[in-house]
Amino acid sequence: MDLPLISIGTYMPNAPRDALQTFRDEELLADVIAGLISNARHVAIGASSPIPAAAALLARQRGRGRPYVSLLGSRRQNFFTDGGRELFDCAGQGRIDVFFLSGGQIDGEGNINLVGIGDYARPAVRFPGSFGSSYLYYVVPKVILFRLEHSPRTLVEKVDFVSAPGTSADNVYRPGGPVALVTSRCLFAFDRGNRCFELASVHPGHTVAEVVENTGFDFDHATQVPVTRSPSAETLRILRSIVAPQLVEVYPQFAAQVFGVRAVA
Amino acid sequence: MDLPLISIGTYMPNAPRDALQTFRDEELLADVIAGLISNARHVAIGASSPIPAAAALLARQRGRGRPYVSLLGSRRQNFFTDGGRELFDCAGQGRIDVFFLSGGQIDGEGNINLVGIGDYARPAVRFPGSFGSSYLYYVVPKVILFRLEHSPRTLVEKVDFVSAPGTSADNVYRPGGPVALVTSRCLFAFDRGNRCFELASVHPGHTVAEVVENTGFDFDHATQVPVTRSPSAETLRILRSIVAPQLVEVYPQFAAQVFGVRAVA
Amino acid sequence: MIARTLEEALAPITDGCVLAVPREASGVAMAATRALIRRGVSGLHLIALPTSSLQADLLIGAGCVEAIETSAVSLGEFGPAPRFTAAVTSGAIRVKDATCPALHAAFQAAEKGVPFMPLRGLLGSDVLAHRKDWKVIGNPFDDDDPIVLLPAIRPDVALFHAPLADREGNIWIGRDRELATMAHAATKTVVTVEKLHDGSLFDDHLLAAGALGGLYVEAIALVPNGAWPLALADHYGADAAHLGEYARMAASADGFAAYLDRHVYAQRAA
Amino acid sequence: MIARTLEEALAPITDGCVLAVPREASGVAMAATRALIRRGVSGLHLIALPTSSLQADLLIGAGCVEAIETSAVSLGEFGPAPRFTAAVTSGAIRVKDATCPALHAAFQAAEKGVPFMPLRGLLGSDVLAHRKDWKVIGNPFDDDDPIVLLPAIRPDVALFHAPLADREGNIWIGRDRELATMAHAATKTVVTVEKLHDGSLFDDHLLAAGALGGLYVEAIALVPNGAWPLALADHYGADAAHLGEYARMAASADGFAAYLDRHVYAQRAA
Repeated sequence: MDLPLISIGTYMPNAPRDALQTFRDEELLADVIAGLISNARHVAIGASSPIPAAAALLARQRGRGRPYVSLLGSRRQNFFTDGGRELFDCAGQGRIDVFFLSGGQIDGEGNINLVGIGDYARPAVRFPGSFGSSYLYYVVPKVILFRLEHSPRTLVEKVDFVSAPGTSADNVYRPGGPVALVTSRCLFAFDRGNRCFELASVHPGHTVAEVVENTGFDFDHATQVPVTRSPSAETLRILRSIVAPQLVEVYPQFAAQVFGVRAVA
Repeated sequence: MDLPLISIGTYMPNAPRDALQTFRDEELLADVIAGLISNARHVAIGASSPIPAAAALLARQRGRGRPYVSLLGSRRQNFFTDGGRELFDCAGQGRIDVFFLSGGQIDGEGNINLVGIGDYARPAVRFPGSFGSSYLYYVVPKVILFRLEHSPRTLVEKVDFVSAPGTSADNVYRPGGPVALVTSRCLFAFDRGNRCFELASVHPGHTVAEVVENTGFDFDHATQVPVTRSPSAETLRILRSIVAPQLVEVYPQFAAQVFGVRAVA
Repeated sequence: MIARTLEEALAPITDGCVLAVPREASGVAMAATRALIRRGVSGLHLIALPTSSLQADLLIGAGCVEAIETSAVSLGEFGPAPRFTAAVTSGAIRVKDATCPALHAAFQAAEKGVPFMPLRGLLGSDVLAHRKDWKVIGNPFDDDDPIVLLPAIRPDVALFHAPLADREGNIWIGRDRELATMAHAATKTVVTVEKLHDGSLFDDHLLAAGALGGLYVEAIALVPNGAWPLALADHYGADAAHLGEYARMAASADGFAAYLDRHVYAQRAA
Repeated sequence: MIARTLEEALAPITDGCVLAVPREASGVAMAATRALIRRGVSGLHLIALPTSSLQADLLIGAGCVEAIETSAVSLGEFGPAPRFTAAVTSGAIRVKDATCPALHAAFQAAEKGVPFMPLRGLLGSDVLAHRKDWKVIGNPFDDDDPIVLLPAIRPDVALFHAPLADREGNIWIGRDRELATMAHAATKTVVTVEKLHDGSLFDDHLLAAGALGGLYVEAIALVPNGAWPLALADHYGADAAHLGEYARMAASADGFAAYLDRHVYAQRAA
């Protein structure tokens, strides 16, 4: 359900992207997200989400089979047999602990917009639509917002259209909501009580000043913001040798570009 | 969903039950019910209803494939694949035109009781339960009540418990309801406007006086009540040579006793 | 996931729990039912989706049931359910009388994570009159159109018997989709199966079409002939002679006790 | 039941009718969609269960659609749906924005013959704010618990593509159960299939588990490769090269017109 990935170029096996880094951005992001998933029981991944998928499979490998991972679009890594509704019914039953959402716009209160920019009746820009967000954002305990493009265009002060709100009034049934926002530059944690994001860490090669400059909403941050921990050698081994082959069925292009892994016919 | 059949003894192929009758009661009843079904699009038959099943299959043969017949309990003559709910969903969609109900008690206003006699909390007699009657009686346009035992014990002035009422207030969603009551003695037609039964015909070998004596509720009847038309030779041929073999899967005992037809292993 | 013994698989079914069981046609875990009686489970709140036959009659007769919600309990061709009938007339159990589509809808409400489902029919019936837990509202989309709302049914445990399971915990249920709804609605699901399938049911798209995902399944026990003496559709028929014997023996309390001794406590075919 | 031609099977889909179509993963009748465009169908009220991709974009671009109710229209990996986007920003079509589970629930309401279904979520969203046909009530089973009610969706016609049909009109849909719900909810259902099955699907209990009964089916047309250029799950994959070509051409009105000439009006692969 993410919008198209930023271009990631071709992959030279084990070649550092630059002198300081021996891993790819996608690997860092998968590691960060796997940490957020930690020991959930069941993680479901929507369509067009290769990095969250890699993260969930990494978490499953670390947890020796837990969490249970449902990859939508897969027939092998997806046990749903009650049609398209089962994902939502399963979430409504409280059986999906982690899901991923994105947005054409995301604002500082965690509101997401998947519909459009400008007047609803005659929008200047039209996005595909809200998909399941207007429901899943409420009922899945840990919703991880994932938006690679980190710019004032995507991270705005106030969304033009609320596909789903970041928080709700006390009398609204809401066991779920956002816990974090992962971008190409940093990791934000969401504070439901104060209805705002806090800068948790900045990815290697990026700065707080750069994040502030490219973010359209205000957010809290400590004076010293940690750098996002780089993936360990063991994490990179799991991603490249175990996770990548599992991604080929649903994300052949991604598996090839990022990990140099291709489907065996 | 009928209560156990009255005993019907063993069958001697083509032997008349008595000097006046060259057919069996079950054949007459199936013919009567087939006439009530006429050219419906879809007839569904609940459990333990061999005579209605025979009637529906007779109607289908006469209609060259119409009505569509769903025999619950059959895997071959039953297209339901959405579990036990599909029968009720299908009826709710208006796709079941005819269904059969019965009752431990049936009263003169068409109310049926499948629960018990006496105080609900501590009944003197307990019947199995309402099954789907509290829903199907409302939504199936032509519900045919079928109760072989015609006595003051079964056909009462007022039921002790209303599993489903014969008629409803004007503001109640009610496309369906009873159209007739078939017993071992006669055929009653139900008048929804006047909320009462009218004696339509008396089966061969029975009399109006006998019907009045054995019926616990008041009903209308003309001065001259017709005798139920006996099944034609063609009808008997269809029942014995075409319908009977189709009944073996679900009603082996009935097919054997009534038609002398047994399953071929 | 695959329990070592039937008894181990049945551990989630504790005294006083709300236990959902399917209709006779959909796969009834009879061997498991006999094991529960041997264990002496008590105070069950039994919910039949939407009816029951021998299973409810046995559990009620053996004193395992405090209350039952059902659309009917009957032995079908073999007549009324004698222990159910005796328990109701003697006031030994509480009955929450329902109607089939109401039970289907209430399980679907739990499946969908909503607090209630609407249902047509019922208005003016004594079924509705005796269900203080059901509500009637005016349909907000129309004028003067009363409609019944049924609260969701979320059982503690669902128990049924199926033809096949794989080692990932996936179950093949075929056409009997209400078994999936039961499992989706219940907190935990326990399944007995005829046999274990090698590999994953999801490797064959024909089998996958009739599968229930293992995520919903708490425990599985391998119990060949586990529906006996009832039928398992498309696999084996009912044991008519045995059911006839049951109907005769269970007609009296003494006869029922003798049946339990012979067919349950003696562990034959369990 | 089995139509002689695709065009004959599509007769129930008349100008201005409410047409339900499935998501890309569940079997989209693309050959039928091209045939409808060639016939010049107009004024369709398209309802996607719950999303659409190339099918909606083609119908919208070709001017066949007056309004669409959907949770999203997107070409997925191939980017935004260009004709949908252009039609919305120019005001050429009306969009009723929904969310996936709301569409599933509204179809299930029609399937169950109830006027509405409740759904959690939605409160405080602009999706709800723009749906005057949806209502919010207080949950009658709890205090101060607002919940959304969705009116039932009863389409005039449901249209999809499936792997198999038999001559009794039964369709094999496998795991894609929402196709059954679509057919149950719709007044009429038209299906295109890859091939015809000899005998009845109900003669094989493995096949029966994935079947939709013929009672619900108005017309069937045999159209091998009928989902092309989209995938038919477990049967063939999407034609990525063609979808890429579509995304490029449909980016402009002229390019889209050229696409229609080449791939729709020319009847190639239709």
